[in-house]
Amino acid sequence: MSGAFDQMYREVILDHYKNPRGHGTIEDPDAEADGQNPLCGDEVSIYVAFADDGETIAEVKFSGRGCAISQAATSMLMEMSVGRTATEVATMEKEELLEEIAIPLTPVRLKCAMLGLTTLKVALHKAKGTPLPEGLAGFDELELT
Amino acid sequence: MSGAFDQMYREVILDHYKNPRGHGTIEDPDAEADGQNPLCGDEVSIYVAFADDGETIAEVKFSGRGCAISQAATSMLMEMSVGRTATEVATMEKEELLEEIAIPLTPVRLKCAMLGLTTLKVALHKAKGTPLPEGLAGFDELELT
Amino acid sequence: MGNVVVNTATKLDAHALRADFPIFEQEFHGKPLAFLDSAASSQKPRQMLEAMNRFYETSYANVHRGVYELAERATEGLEHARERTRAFINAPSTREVIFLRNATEALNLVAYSWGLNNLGPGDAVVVTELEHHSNFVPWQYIAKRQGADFLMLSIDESGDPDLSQLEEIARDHTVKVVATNLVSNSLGTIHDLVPLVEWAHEQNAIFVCDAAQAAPHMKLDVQALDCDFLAISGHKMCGPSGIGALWGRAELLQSMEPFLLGGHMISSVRADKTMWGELPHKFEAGTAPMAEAVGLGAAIDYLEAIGLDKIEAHEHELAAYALGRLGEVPGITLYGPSAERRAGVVSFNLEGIHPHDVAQILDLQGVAIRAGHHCCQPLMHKLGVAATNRASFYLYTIPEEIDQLVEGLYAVRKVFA
Amino acid sequence: MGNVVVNTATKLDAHALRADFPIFEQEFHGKPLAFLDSAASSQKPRQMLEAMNRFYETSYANVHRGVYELAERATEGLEHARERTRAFINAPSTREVIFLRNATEALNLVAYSWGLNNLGPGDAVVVTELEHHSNFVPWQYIAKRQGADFLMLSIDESGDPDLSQLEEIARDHTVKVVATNLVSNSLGTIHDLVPLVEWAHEQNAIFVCDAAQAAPHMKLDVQALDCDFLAISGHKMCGPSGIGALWGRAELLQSMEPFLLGGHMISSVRADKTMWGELPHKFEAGTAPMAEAVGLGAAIDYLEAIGLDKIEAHEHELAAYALGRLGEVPGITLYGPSAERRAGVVSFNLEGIHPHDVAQILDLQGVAIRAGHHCCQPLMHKLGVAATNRASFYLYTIPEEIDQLVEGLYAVRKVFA
Ligand SMILES: Cc1ncc(COP(=O)(O)O)c(C=O)c1O
Ligand SMILES: Cc1ncc(COP(=O)(O)O)c(C=O)c1O
Repeated sequence: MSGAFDQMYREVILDHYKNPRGHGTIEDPDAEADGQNPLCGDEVSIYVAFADDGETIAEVKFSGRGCAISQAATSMLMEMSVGRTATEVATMEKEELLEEIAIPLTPVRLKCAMLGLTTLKVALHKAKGTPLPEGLAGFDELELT
Repeated sequence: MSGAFDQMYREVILDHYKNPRGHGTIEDPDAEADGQNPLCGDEVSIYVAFADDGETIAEVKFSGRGCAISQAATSMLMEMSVGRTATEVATMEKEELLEEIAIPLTPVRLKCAMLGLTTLKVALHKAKGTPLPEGLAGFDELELT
Repeated sequence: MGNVVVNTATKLDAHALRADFPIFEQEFHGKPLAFLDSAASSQKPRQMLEAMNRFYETSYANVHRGVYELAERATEGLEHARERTRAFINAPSTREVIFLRNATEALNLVAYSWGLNNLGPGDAVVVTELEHHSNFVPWQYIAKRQGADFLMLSIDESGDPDLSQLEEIARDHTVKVVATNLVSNSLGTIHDLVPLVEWAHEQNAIFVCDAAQAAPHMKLDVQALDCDFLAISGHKMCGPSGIGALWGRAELLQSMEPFLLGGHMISSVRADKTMWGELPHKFEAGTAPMAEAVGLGAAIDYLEAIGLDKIEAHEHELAAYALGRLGEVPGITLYGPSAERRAGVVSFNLEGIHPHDVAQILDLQGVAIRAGHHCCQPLMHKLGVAATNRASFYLYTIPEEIDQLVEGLYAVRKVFA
Repeated sequence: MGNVVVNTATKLDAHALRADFPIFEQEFHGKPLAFLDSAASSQKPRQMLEAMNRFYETSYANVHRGVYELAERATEGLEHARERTRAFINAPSTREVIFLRNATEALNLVAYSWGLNNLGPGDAVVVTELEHHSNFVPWQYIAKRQGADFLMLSIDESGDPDLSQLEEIARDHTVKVVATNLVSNSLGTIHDLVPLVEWAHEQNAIFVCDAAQAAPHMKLDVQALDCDFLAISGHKMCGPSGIGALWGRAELLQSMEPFLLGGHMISSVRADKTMWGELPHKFEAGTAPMAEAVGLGAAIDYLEAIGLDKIEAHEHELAAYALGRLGEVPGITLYGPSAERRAGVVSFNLEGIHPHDVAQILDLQGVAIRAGHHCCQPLMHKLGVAATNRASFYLYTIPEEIDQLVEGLYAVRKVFA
């Protein structure tokens, strides 16, 4: 059984959780979005600065709280995104991130793992004015004040 | 089995159905109401004329369509009501009518048998300005035009 | 047995299928049960009941939010049922499939959520004289509330909506909603909706299809129908009570306000600001009818294993047989179209005998039919009656039950002779 | 086992009762199941499942309108369940008991049907910071729609609504609705509603009681509570999914517009005029959740045979035991009141470890708890957390499950050490 814990909470996950890469904010970011995991109330904000070409991701940071899976996945995502183009990242397959995380995930925990990526994609699509793909649209749903 | 038919559709019921007593209308009635059986769409209208004391039921008529049970029960009710006071009839126990009908009734058919009595009671309460008892109130529910 | 020729190799065997339905194991009034009221609600196959029991006994927990295994299993059960329902109506995405209590709630959702925010004075909602109250009263109510017009297409001699009225309607109104059934629960008519759908879309109106009576009996395809919303009820198609579904186009659902509000349908809640959740959750407030959804999924499995084409053919055959046999009964009036154009529903009246009395005396002979207005009072009004008798059939109906009905009617006539 | 002294002769025997619940027959991850998420939804006793199966197998048909015997039996099943529900909450009349899908729908019915016709600018709806989203978002939405104010009573240090705010609220607003829960699903608090009910009635406001979390655990009495509406959910109290009930005072229900419209809720329908049906039918459009109502009735029979006083005492005892044992775990924060004031719900956090991770690692040890905001985001916000862990108990919960939880938490700490 402790084998099962080790599988899910392997060293690298716990390391990213305890020492998240890219944690922080960017003043006047070029792209930015907030995401919620409605299942647990976790919130993440992501900030992106583009290089001079207006396309390459020069810097990307996140703030917010979450479980080890979501924090570690977002931390890994930060490392994976720097230096790539906005289009590349906005269309990144979720499998790419999942391979990096490399732990067995149930559907609910998949939502945790995807919170950062989904939010980053929303930020990039909004900055580029490209339409949000199906399934992301929910994140800027109707508001009521 | 034909015993079961005979019990429910006994001679007197069929007679009242085929030759309903008090079938018709009264011009300028002193009391009047319409009733529906929402289960089958049957409708009945009841008209009452009081004697000079303004209390004794001098004449009572009904129009409308319905099944043998409802028509026969209403027909019997007409005979039972003439000469009695409005207050007496408005508070008549349903058992009194059921004894007259004297057939086994399931809950749904009970609604058929009670359509005339309920409508007559509504007419009398409305004419006298007395509040409708619980369970009758539904008959003058909200309308939408 | 009528003149419908079907390849016997591909016909369904109703006598054999009856064994799946525990209800037929009892007698009524000393006779086998002739259950001819499936249009009101169908009986339940063992396979469906077992699927629900298995869910409760091995996989039950509240869905979606739980991290533990039982909750994951329960969520999977619910979402698998959503996928089965999606495939059943050929919807593009499970995001568009919303679980509700029944078709009535589905139609109310559209009337409230779309209607309260899109209808106003000068606008019109168009329904037909053949609608079930559930596709009639919500529109009547919401139209009235919004100051819009509520228009009813009357039916012609053959019982079909009279389309010659459309031109005038389009001239005088901004038509915003056209709502009709696909199969009439009173007359059994299978409608050709193409002209109405095309007309609705020419008017930029939404087309709402009440498929409550169609879903049990024929293959549905929301993309081929080209409708905007479609409503079904599980209990009419071998599923449990307490479950129905609304399908709607994602763009429409996305742009609509939610209907019921509360747990599960939000993405965040604060006193000063609340954000809705993603589809389909936005329209599923509170704890879902989980086991009922699982039951609906199992019912769909059951129906598809038999084949909806076979079910439909079986019903046409029974309708033809019933129309023939009932036609022999003296004093009978039969309503509705020819057998090829109808699902397994036959409405009729016996001269001078009220349907309640007909049904009562039939019951004493073990024959269960419906007597009433079938939630179609506008149609009854048109037919000039308060009520009709209605015999309706399903995959487990056998011709012997129709024989039992016909015999029963002769006994009814004798009582009232 | 704690210091709650109960006469053993009258105590319930949770070990014995577990045998009624098939879910406990399996192991999870090689361990017996410690199911500590009953506040989200309870497990189901065999007796309840059997009652539903029996209904489907012997008494199923659509209710109310059928003249034949099966329909009469089905109607009797539904109406008997209504009477059982009436008695359970001590309502004056079955006319006041409306069957719906869940507590969420019940609360929406009141918000829509009463709120859309009685709220306007200058009016206020008052809820508490402790509400479940289902008793929060509908009021927020309808108040906004009607231009009324939506006010949230914040809670004080002890987690109770701070009543010192009432005076100012009454001064500045016409209070029309006060809506609160009786038992909090996050903190487990059993509220003393008397002061709020009295205040609401002084304001001529209606008092809406969300009893979704109270109904499973304690004897309810709408007349003693003196509320105007009360909502419950079957799935939390050993009943099936897909059923809940609203109770409302007859005078209020009678004077209200209906909510869902369609079949069954009318007394007559014409294109130009429709009349509503009698109570409770006026609020029950479409085919009812019949089997689910029967299941709810059977669940009530089950609970009452055990005795709600015994269930409540059992939960207080478990809460006391859990608070004691959990209090030993290093780094734990426990939320909520003392054991005597709480139902079987304990929310907590482990320092530096997110509830999702806690629940995940517990799951791998066969312990099922809930991790999340429990549909109480406003409360979470106040507590300064996104989520908590919540262990919740019911009549079948045994102290060994709490031991399994505590052991599990030590393992969680080890992973994150
Ligand atoms: C206090 C409270 N209110 C309302 C609800 C909503 O219940 P349901 O989801 O069954 O509608 C719940 C259950 O989650 C609850 O605990
Ligand atoms: C054509 C049609 N529409 C709608 C309904 C309503 O279905 P339900 O009562 O399941 O909501 C029915 C069933 O009675 C129907 O036959």
